[in-house]
Amino acid sequence: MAERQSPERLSPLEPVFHPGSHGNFEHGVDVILTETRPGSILQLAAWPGAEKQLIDAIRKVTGLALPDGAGGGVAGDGKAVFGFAPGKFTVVDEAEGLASAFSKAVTPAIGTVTDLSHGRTAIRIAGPKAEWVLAKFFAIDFALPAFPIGAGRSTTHHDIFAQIQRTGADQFDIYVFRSFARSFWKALCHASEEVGYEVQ
Amino acid sequence: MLITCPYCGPRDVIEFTYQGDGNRERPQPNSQDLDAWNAYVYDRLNPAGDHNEIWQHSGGCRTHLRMVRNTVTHEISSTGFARGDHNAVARHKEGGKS
Amino acid sequence: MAEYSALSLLTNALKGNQDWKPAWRKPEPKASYDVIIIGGGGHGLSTAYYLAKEHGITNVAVLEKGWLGSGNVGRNTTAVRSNYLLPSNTRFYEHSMKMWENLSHDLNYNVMFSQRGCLNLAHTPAQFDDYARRGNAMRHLGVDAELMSTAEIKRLVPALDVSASARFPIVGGLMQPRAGTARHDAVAWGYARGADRRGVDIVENCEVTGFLRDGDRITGVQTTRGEIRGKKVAVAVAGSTGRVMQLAGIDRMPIESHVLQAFVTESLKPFIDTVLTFGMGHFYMSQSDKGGLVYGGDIDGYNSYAQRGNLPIVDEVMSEMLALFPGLARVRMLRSWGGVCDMSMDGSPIITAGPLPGMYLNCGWCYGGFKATPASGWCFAYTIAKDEPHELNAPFTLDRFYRGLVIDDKGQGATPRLH
Amino acid sequence: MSPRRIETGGRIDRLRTIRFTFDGTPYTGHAGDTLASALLANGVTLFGRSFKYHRPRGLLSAGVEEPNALVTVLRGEVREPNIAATMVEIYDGLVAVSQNRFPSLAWDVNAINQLGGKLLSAGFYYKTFMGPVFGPLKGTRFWMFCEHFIRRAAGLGKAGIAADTSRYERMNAFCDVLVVGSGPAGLSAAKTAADQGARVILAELDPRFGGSANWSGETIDGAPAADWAARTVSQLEGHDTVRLLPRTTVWGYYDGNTLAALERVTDHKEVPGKGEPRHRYWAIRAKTVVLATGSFERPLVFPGNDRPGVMLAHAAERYANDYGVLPGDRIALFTNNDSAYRSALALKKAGAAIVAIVDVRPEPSSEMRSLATEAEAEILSGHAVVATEGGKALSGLKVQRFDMNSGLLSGDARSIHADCLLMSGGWSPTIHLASQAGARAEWNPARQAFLPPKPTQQRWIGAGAFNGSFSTVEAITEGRGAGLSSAGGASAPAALPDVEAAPGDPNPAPVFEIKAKGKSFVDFQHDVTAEDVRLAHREGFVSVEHLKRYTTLGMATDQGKNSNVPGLAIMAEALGKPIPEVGTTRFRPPYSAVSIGSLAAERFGDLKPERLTPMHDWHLANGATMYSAGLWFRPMIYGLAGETIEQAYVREAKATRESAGIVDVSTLGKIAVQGPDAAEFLDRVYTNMFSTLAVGKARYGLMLREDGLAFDDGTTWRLGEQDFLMTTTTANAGKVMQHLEYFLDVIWPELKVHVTSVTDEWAGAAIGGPKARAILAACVTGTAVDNTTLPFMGIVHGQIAGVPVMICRLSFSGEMAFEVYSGAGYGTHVWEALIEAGKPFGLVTYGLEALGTMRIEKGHVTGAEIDGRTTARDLHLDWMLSKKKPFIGSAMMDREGLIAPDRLQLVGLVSLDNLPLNGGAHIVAELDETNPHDSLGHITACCYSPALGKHIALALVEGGKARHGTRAFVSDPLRKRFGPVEIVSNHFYDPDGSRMHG
Repeated sequence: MAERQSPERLSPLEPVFHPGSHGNFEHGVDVILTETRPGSILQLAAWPGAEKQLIDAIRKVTGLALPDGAGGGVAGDGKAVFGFAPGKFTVVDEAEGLASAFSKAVTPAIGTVTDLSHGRTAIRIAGPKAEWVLAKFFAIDFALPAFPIGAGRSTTHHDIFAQIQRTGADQFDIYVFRSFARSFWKALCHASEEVGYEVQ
Repeated sequence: MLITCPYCGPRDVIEFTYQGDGNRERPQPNSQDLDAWNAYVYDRLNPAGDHNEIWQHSGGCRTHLRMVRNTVTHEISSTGFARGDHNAVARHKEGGKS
Repeated sequence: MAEYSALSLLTNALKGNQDWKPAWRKPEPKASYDVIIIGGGGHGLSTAYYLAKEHGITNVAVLEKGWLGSGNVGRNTTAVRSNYLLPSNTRFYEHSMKMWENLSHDLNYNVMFSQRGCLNLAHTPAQFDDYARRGNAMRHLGVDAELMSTAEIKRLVPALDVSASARFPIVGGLMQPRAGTARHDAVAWGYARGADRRGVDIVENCEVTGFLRDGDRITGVQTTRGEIRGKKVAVAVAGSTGRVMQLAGIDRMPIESHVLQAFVTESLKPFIDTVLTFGMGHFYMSQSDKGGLVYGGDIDGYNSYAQRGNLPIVDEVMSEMLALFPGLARVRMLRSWGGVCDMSMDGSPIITAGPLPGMYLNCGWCYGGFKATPASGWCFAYTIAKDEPHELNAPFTLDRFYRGLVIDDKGQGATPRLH
Repeated sequence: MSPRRIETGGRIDRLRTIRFTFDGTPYTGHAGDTLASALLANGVTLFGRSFKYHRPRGLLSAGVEEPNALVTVLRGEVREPNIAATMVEIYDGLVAVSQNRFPSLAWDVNAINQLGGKLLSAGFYYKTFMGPVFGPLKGTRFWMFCEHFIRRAAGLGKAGIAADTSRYERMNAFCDVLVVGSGPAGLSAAKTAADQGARVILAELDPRFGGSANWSGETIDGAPAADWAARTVSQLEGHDTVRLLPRTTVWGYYDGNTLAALERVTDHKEVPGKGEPRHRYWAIRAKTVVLATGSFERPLVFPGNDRPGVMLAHAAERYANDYGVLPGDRIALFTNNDSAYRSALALKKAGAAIVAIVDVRPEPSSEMRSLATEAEAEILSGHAVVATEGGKALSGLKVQRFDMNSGLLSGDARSIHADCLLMSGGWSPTIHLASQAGARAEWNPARQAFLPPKPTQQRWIGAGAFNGSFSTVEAITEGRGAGLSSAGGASAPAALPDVEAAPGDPNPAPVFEIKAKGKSFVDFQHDVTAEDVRLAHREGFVSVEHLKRYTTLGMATDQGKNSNVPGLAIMAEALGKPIPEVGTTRFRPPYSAVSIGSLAAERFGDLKPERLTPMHDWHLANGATMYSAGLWFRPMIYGLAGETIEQAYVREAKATRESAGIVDVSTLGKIAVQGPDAAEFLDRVYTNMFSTLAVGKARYGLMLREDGLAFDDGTTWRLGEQDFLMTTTTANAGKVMQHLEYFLDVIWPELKVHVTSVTDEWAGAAIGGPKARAILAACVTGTAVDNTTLPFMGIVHGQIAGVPVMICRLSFSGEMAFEVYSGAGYGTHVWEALIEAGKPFGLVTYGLEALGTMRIEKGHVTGAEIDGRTTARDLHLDWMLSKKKPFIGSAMMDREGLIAPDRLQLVGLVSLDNLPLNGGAHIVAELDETNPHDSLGHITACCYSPALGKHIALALVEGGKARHGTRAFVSDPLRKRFGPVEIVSNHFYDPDGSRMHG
């Protein structure tokens, strides 16, 4: 068999992904739900003391400069990065192959690179009621002052572990385990019916 | 109950897993002192009052915390990373609480 | 005629109920006793009762720091069963079951033991086999157990969602028909009255603040009501074990105190006629004679001496409840409370002489203590009177952990929150 | 206009008529009515029956504390029992029915119980129903016979069986200040805090904000208090940092200033909006809480105080001023304090005749006298009500001269004709939430009430009647102070509004009970009388908790809101002690009953998420029967038409051993173990060596717990010098992950290792059988798969259908087998390519049953054997216990109890009667079907083995290894399966592994 380009990846949401307006949308939709399907999702982890070097490596490879502080992050032009644990960062890129780029930049002395491009599903919720809908699931404060743009949070809704990055004043990107993604998506749609939602 | 994770900030107890008595000392891996091993595995300090405990922020950053929590009031007087931060108790005493 | 009977009730009613005597005296503590029992809960009171009844030892004091029965005997969900996996547990709890079956007569006090059965729901074939293993283990020890099909379960509990479309469909269950419930307070009051009538002093509002020592030997206690000497001092304080043993200079034990919450709904017409447990989480429920659904789930999962829990367990218990009974969504939780459980390292109890000379220890009941009340007191009284364990409590030693002779019914190891 | 509705006044909309039914009778009411006010307006006096004596009962209150008027609300098949009519807002089509009566509310046969009054005294059931000590009814039989009828008589409403179709929801909220209660105190607290820029949540139990301001008839800054409240609310609505929650009960005060509240979102609507939850459960984390929860008026205890038509004074005031309903035309009042005079005047203004104000105090103040004059009411000071008359409605009452100090009655009884008697026994602050927060209430002799203490561990501030400050001026002042300090503000707010209110001394006379002939009720719903309290005293149940438990005082649905203090007072008198020495019960959540649906919230109907493998949809599309394993769903069999489960798995296993089979193994736990110390770390957590493992090779590993018992097993692959991929059993994936994290973070922080769950990153397909290698050769590119390139336990990288894959040659089935891992997004793609390539070779898909069958034939262990009670030796895995190094559990694994010769050990069983064996069956040496005993162990897994043509099993048996070759019996009394078996080695099939080594 001849070598060829990898086929398109299958989304775990596919059978339950129904584009269009749903729920109580007669008065307009208050949230928009999408799957962003990035090509690369990486977890980068620094050894204690090597955090600064890892942050430099991230800037070199992605051009994204991480702000200081726990859970700090930044998003822009198809790339995003945020801290989710001490010395640990999630880096996301529309394009595939980010892992190989980092495998050189992150030397064993700095830390480790773990490719989760298939293992996590990225769901975006945007709109004036995004905070309201997310507050139904997660016990964290979504208000802008408490959760600034670019910042990341690790949290959980019972069995579903989630990393959430605020990528806009009323926009959040949620990374969940692929095997749970379909259940979470269904729950998210269910919870959005009250405010009216559109799947794009 | 809210637990202040040194990395994530205050979070609901539902995000945490209790990992028990933080006063236990694990013997050296090659130790043959069976009593010490038994004590480490089975015996617990169980005070009514301030207790030095290990928790994991399993529903968050997944790091382990060492904290002092009052087992009668559930008030938490200090939290810190378990990794390389074994002075939570000492700091708490200096803090002059309890 | 018995002090309590339908007849005495009638004759007293005619006299306007003016002649009823106190259920137990309120004596001042004496300077010394043959046996001092610390803890006026179910186990302490039944120990006193059997010391007097079975061993003729009546010069006994039961010291209770608060009001009698203020601990777990008045805070549990009243289930009585002997459906254990491991023989040491099954034998002990079955002995207790047999005592329950005659307890009201024995005490001349209606403890309302109602053998409405205890049904463990299974949700996968593997779990069903697991329950079969346990049921067969019971049967090989002469204990009653039956497997039930989903259809039989639906007939017994019509409100149960047995649909195949349920997230965790019910594939069957393990039933112990002789299991059931009892009126928890009545058990404490009945034993107190029985012990009192046999000469035992029950001293309430008497908190132990220290131990009297003669070298290593325990010779009595200091209390908020003065020093009391005792030839033998027995500790039966459940959740307070850590506190009390610390007074004796023992600060490390194979015990953690955890808070367990319980709940009751507003009273309802008959809804469920058995004790039911969910197999895909931690939920159990029965209905009281007053009509309230009495239910609970897992412990909160951290050390606590506060008789109060937190919301995650509340939410978890209710979610599991509705997974079984979707019709109960509009029924309302009326009360919640917490009890402090003495969780042991293998989920099984400790009934033993020691660890200090002159001392006897009864603890480690996790949240199974109520159903053990008769056998626990009976075995503890035997151990105190004879200075050796009865064969029924011989396995429940303190040194079994070190020796690797744990009795781990759940197979969880030394992680109390998982037992 | 209905009989008792006033022409004007109240906050109902007389232009909107609403139709509803009660016990099948149609009624009308107005928008703004509760079921209670609407029925009262229609002249209904009988609302319910009491719990024990089934006495007729009317409305006692107008609020959440109502003990008598409990109804069931029906929505089609869905029932909502035990709801206070005072809390039900009517809507068109509302269907409500009364409870605990037969055949009807008016004629209830169980009312016969009243005759047995003295017999059914408190705790009577502890003294009887024990039955004979011998004969057929000995033991528990007689009691259970009686209990059967007792249970039918007891209970209030009927619970639903039909599933509730409505939706429930949780909301996580965060704020600086949570204000509980929106009376004058709460409103000014919220307003002040909001003006300081704080994030404020204001929760009000009623549909309308304002509390007493809505019905007090007072004026604030010259305008009716209700207008002031409305104005303040609209100002609050202007703040975007303020959230207003009407119909919201804050019911729980938990640790860390976490409060639980229930918002009744659609109960008052005929039809909820699309996606709208019925109830919303607010979990609120507040920096500070302002408790402005007001107070409850107390009933007085006197004979006949439970007759329909006897009501709390302020309740009648509310019905008149809030709902435009007069509870009676000729109203008498009975009081021990001043507040009843204000009520009298309000009702007079609303159009009622006030026939008398019976005051236990000898000398009411001059202000009270002038209020009475204004109300044209006669004051009977130094008097008490000693009886009431009437059946299902009040017709009159009797009063007698009363000496407050001695409690003695004197003189002749005088009859007063009245159709409504209002009582006021003083006021109890609503301190429940403060008590939940851990604070112990303090008795205030002046107020004759328990007042909240200073906060202990939690951060709250009290304001208004909650503090025992009953006047509106105090409420507004304290509310503002609370708002200011809770918001941490300093700036002095505007001047206080001035309030015009009726005068009144907040301190009642210490009178709780009038001792006269007849039943005087303390707990209305549970029929606990003053006599019952004294009986409890006689029998020694004197501590407040014993009183509660023995008499059930305060255990009704009102949770003692009406009865606690009077009950305590009566016990205190019997004991000759002051009330505080009897003690107060600590309040616990919930403040008032809360729907279980709201607590399950978003998990109602969705308890647990479904965890799906990348090939899940393919399995469904290709006839798989799915099996739920924990949260995962896995194919059990791929049955053909008409096949039984056994036929299917036998076919699948047979085909696999003859040609090849493929199974989805994506659910196996996978953990990336990375870093310079990864190998060292694995040497410590596994019983065997991994530092010696070459890159590109895999090894089977075993883990123990600290206590030396077996924990988990799996293969770990060395992908690079510092890069391992660990696999765990599906069931233990999470536990193993936490185990590793704990040791790296807490015990060995010096190790440079990172562990990450990559379970979901990889799709895994295990393909095994004699043809497996040929199938791979047909579809794999970029690498060879021959024995030298891919030896047993070797790993290669290549592509299948253009997708990068990682292939490890290892075997669970005992055949020549390979695990093919690819990115999860490509899982189905690769799976289909393998199946396509396998077609010419007769490849079959197989499920868990066949997987289990082949592992039993091989004698491999799984969770059924590694059950937390077995050791490595028990499972014959001692060959994996390295002697060269310590590992987790190594120090503990040789303790006496863990090496005892009589421990359960893993063996194989062969059915000698060729009948199937059952999981969970036990093993015995001698068969005794009637009285099974002396179990030697049990079956952990069993199947029909196509390879052996026999029914076989794995079992754990006492000293099992020594019993190989001996005969025993399965004993399965539960399923009545008994029969002979031979005990053999657990390695049934290809013990030397020649097939998998190929």
